[in-house]
Amino acid sequence: MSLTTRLPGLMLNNPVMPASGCFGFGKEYSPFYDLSELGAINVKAATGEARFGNPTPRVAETSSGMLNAIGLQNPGVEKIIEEELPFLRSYDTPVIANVAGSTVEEYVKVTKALNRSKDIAALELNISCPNVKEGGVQFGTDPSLAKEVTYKVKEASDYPVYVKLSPNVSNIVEMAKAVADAGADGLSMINTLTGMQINLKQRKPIIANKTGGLSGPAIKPIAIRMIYEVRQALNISIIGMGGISTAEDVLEFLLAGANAVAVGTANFQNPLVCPEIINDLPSVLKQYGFDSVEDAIGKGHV
Amino acid sequence: MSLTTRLPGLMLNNPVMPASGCFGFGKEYSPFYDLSELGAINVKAATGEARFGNPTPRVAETSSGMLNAIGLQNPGVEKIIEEELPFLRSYDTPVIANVAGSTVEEYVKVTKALNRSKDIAALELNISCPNVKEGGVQFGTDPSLAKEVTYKVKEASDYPVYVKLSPNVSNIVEMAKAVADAGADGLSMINTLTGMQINLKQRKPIIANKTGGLSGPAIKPIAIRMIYEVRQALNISIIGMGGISTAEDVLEFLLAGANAVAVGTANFQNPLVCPEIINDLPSVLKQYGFDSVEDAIGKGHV
Amino acid sequence: MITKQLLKINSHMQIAEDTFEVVVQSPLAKELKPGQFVHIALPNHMLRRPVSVAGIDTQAETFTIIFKIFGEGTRELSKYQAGDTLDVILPCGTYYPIDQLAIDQALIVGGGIGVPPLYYLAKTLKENGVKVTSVLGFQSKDQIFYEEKFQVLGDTYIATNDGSYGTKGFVTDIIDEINPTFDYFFSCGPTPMLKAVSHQLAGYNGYISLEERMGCGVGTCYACVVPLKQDPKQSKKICKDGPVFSANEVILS
Amino acid sequence: MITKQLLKINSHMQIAEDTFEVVVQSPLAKELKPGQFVHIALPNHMLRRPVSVAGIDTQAETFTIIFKIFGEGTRELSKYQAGDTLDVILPCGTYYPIDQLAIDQALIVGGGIGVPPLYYLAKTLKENGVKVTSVLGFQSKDQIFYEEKFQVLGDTYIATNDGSYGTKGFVTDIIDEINPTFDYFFSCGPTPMLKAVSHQLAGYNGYISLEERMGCGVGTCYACVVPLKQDPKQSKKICKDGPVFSANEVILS
Ligand SMILES: Cc1cc2nc3c(=O)[nH]c(=O)nc-3n(C[C@H](O)[C@H](O)[C@H](O)COP(=O)(O)OP(=O)(O)OC[C@H]3O[C@@H](n4cnc5c(N)ncnc54)[C@H](O)[C@@H]3O)c2cc1C
Ligand SMILES: Cc1cc2nc3c(=O)[nH]c(=O)nc-3n(C[C@H](O)[C@H](O)[C@H](O)COP(=O)(O)OP(=O)(O)OC[C@H]3O[C@@H](n4cnc5c(N)ncnc54)[C@H](O)[C@@H]3O)c2cc1C
Ligand SMILES: Cc1cc2nc3c(=O)[nH]c(=O)nc-3n(C[C@H](O)[C@H](O)[C@H](O)COP(=O)(O)O)c2cc1C
Ligand SMILES: Cc1cc2nc3c(=O)[nH]c(=O)nc-3n(C[C@H](O)[C@H](O)[C@H](O)COP(=O)(O)O)c2cc1C
Ligand code: FES
Ligand code: FES
Repeated sequence: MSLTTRLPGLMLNNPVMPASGCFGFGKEYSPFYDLSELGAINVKAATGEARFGNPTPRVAETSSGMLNAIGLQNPGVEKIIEEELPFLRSYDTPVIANVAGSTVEEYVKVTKALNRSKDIAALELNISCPNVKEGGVQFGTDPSLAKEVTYKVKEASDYPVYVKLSPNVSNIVEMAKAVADAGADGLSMINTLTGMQINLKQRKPIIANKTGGLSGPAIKPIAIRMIYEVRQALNISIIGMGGISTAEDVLEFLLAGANAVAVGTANFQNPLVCPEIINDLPSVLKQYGFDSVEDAIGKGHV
Repeated sequence: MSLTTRLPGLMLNNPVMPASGCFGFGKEYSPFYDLSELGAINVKAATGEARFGNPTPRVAETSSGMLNAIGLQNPGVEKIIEEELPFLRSYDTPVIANVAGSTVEEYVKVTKALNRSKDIAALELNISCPNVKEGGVQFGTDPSLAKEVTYKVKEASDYPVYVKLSPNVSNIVEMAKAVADAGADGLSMINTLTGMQINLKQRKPIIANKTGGLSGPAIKPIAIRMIYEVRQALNISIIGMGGISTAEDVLEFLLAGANAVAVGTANFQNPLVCPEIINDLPSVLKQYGFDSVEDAIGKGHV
Repeated sequence: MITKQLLKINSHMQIAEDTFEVVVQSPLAKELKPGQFVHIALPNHMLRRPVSVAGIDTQAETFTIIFKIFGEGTRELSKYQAGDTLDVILPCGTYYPIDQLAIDQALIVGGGIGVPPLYYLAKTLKENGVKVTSVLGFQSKDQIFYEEKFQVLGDTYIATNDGSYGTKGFVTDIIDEINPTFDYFFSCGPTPMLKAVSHQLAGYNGYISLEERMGCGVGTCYACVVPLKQDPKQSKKICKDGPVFSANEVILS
Repeated sequence: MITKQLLKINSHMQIAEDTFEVVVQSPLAKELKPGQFVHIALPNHMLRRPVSVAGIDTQAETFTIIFKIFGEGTRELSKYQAGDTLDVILPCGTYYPIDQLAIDQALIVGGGIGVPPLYYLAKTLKENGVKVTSVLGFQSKDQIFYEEKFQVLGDTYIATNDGSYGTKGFVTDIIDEINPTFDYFFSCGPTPMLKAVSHQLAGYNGYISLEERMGCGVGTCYACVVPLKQDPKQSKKICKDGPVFSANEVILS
């Protein structure tokens, strides 16, 4: 059973990769299994300079989900290129770098820096982080800003660019079209939905940043719907994510139109979730009558 | 311990009411308990003429939630006034009628009809139903349309008007402001988020309408966030809803800024959920140091 | 009157492949009529699962349900044991109106998990002196249950899709073959079967029992509607106006 | 090496109000050092719960945890029984670096659910020939556990917030009173206590163990950071670089 899936600039042995921000730069999960088993690895967001992120608490648990407001903490793109990415060289797995910023200039700066690295295979343009005051999500909710930043990043990059969309919009197709028009090679969807939990004892939001991004199985129906809608409207490669924790979930995303998938929150519950899903995938595909991963892509459309 | 809560045109014995569409017109739950125990009752949406709704299946189960695409099935506002509302007269509970439509004219027609009824205490203007092709949700995602329909309905109504907002927007505060400007007496928030589930065997969306509205505990963090944001920006009464199933949940909504709450999906799991919550509420308020319901409203803001 | 109860499971056993028979203790058991269902809550599931009543024991105050593992919820239900507690809404829905019918001979046509309510019906008919002929369809031999119990009530014919037992094919093949005489037929099973049976027996009086995904199960949410033949713009609720309908009342899809 | 295991619970018992001691079988038990924690998955909860190791038995290949019911997850954990299986990531985090320290006398300062890891630490110190003085704070008499076990290891003083046992007040009141001599102090407990203790013992060498809400528990998600005194723009991860820190390394808030 072939698990291979082809996306612009990426030829993946299987469609399953950890999602950005949920896997660091790979090191911490490397004792648990051989990272070469992964289809790809989405590493943590990089910004132009080091960012300390938001105050703690940064996470909360919700029904079938979690909130996070890490605030893009990272050592800055140069340190990431020097100190983090080389570790992943020893694995036979494409690395997708996640590009974040507050301004178009910062996005371009990060892109240019990453463009010099030989340790990555693609960029994921994160215009959807809801947890930082400046930048991030406003690029992801305004089609013209999204278009502009995509265009500029595309211009600065020799690597394929996947634009990561925010679900906090009325019209996801409009956003997808805007970035596709600007030359995006593919889409990553979805990032988290903005949410909040209030601590009854302390009478204030649990997350110090007040709001955080909702992820996990709770949001899966929203992810599936958005991917389905975009796939109906556009012919563009999609890396799907949002609440995946089983091989059946992966198949649901493939049917909705994803060409590959990313697993985020589920890694925290089960560090072995990615290899377990990859292991289960052939029998699940077979059970539902598919010959290969590529055979299933988009087949949920009627 | 006082559970009373005052909202424009509504003086409720307690803040808990069933949510529109999850309680029919009350009759079916009346064998389970005395409906007079409820703070209020939000009845099912009324449209100008009878609507058959969407094809079945109309519901699906998700992680900590459900999808529905009923499609506003109802016998039309006149029949509702004649045949459904009189049943609730015998209970000592204010009835909030839910007004839906495809056009501003239809909203106004329904409002005018309801204005003649003596069996209701307030209107809930539903501009957020994601499950009908025409009308409904586009009014709930476009501030100027929302403003217009609110203004016209307000003009036609002697009852207080609560506008039910859709969470499928980038900027909930903008929507809230638009309808507040147009004279809304209060807000109901939130309606469902648009989602989808795909049946792996049948290779198509489970819900015949393809997409459905996501409700239940899965969406609670989104509801809390939106209510909190609106409460920060505006001084307007809010009926909060989205995933409530316990008295602790009710307190969380009060802290976020809701003046009263509605319970939807949880009724399906436990038909006694509303009276059970009402019963638990005094001890939960006490446990967290509150003297009354009104004492807790908005106290989660820092 | 409809109510929600926490009920003890008296026995829980597997009776065929993926198929379980559960006996539940309830003071309301005697109020459950053939065709009615109970609506079962499962921990960590938003929606209840509707399951038909397959029999009652008035003396012991118990009722029986039979279910097959279909998805997550029924899989969870299969792990329950005697002594565990079930959260149940009951009685739900309408029943076969046999007390209002003049019946001498009844034809029972069931498929798969449509068979359980028909057992309760057939037993009640037999107790009322009605001659019962049962035609039951299953996917395969391993999935057959209650054959002997039906045989005690009258002539019983079995079809399996794969031919591993009885007639290879569908219940309609058996009906063609045996050409039974009856006043009323009663059918429950997958919609394609109900359609075929209704079509085949179009000239006869009959009742069918429908399935649909449910929200509330009590008639408030309009999840489970079925359009009416008389006027397809009108509908009835399967959970409340059904699950039992006169065979030519509703449009099957 | 860090790994995920399904482990059997050997015993599970209540030892104080809302407080439970659980002994877990694991071949890795002997690798767990004082200060380290295990990260426990709970069905139907997205996030694991971090709980400190309160002791190990090398022979029996078991480790002990002690937890108090705080919210939903610990309430669920309190319902487990001997024989049940726990899904655990272990070993997690750093440990008190006692092998690298020259200690003759140690002061142990623990509060509430900060006490369990300190018992394991105190026991190990004692085994290494260190004189141990323990000052433990609890909310009230009913919540006290392991007092006798600490007494076996050295002088032990108890404070309760409500004065229902021992000194009324805080651990810092006892430290003021007894004015202990020690080379190093080791503290674990609620952050306000850690702040007070670090302040009071500012002139001494010491190690503290921190708590924070965690996502991954293994160092990937940056949920659990604590800023460094040296440069508040720098931080360390409590799950990986901690939970044990030198007392003057981090900024408590
Ligand atoms: C009136 C009525 C009586 C029934 N009687 C029986 C019976 O006696 N024995 C038996 O084995 N089954 C019976 N069923 C079918 C049974 O309800 C489904 O098999 C069961 O709900 C599947 O749940 P699941 O969690 O295993 O499947 P999942 O697919 O995981 O369930 C997901 C959701 O879909 C719903 N769903 C899926 N299939 C059906 C279905 N066929 N009908 C209704 N809802 C469905 C579930 O209730 C749940 O809400 C009856 C259904 C109805 C409507
Ligand atoms: C390194 C470390 C060691 C610990 N050792 C112990 C121990 O030995 N014994 C013990 O009783 N407790 C210990 N705790 C605290 C314990 O983790 C929390 O009491 C527990 O997570 C609360 O979970 P809950 O589901 O009961 O609470 P809920 O409030 O329902 O939990 C909701 C979320 O908040 C998190 N959370 C809530 N309080 C805390 C907290 N104080 N620290 C970290 N996360 C929290 C939960 O893990 C969960 O993700 C330790 C914490 C850490 C970080
Ligand atoms: C703790 C945490 C940190 C995240 N950080 C990032 C990030 O740095 N960049 C990014 O594009 N997405 C980030 N995300 C979003 C995920 O990559 C993913 O889009 C989202 O969580 C939905 O997938 P899931 O439900 O499988 O977690 C983060 C998510 C979590 C939970
Ligand atoms: C089956 C169903 C039908 C609904 N019908 C309506 C409706 O007619 N009008 C309306 O304003 N909201 C309707 N809603 C939305 C609910 O009133 C409520 O806003 C939403 O479900 C969130 O609350 P919950 O999570 O408690 O269910 C419906 C929800 C469900 C689940
Ligand atoms: S399931 Fe709600 S009306 Fe039938
Ligand atoms: S909990 Fe993820 S880095 Fe510490």
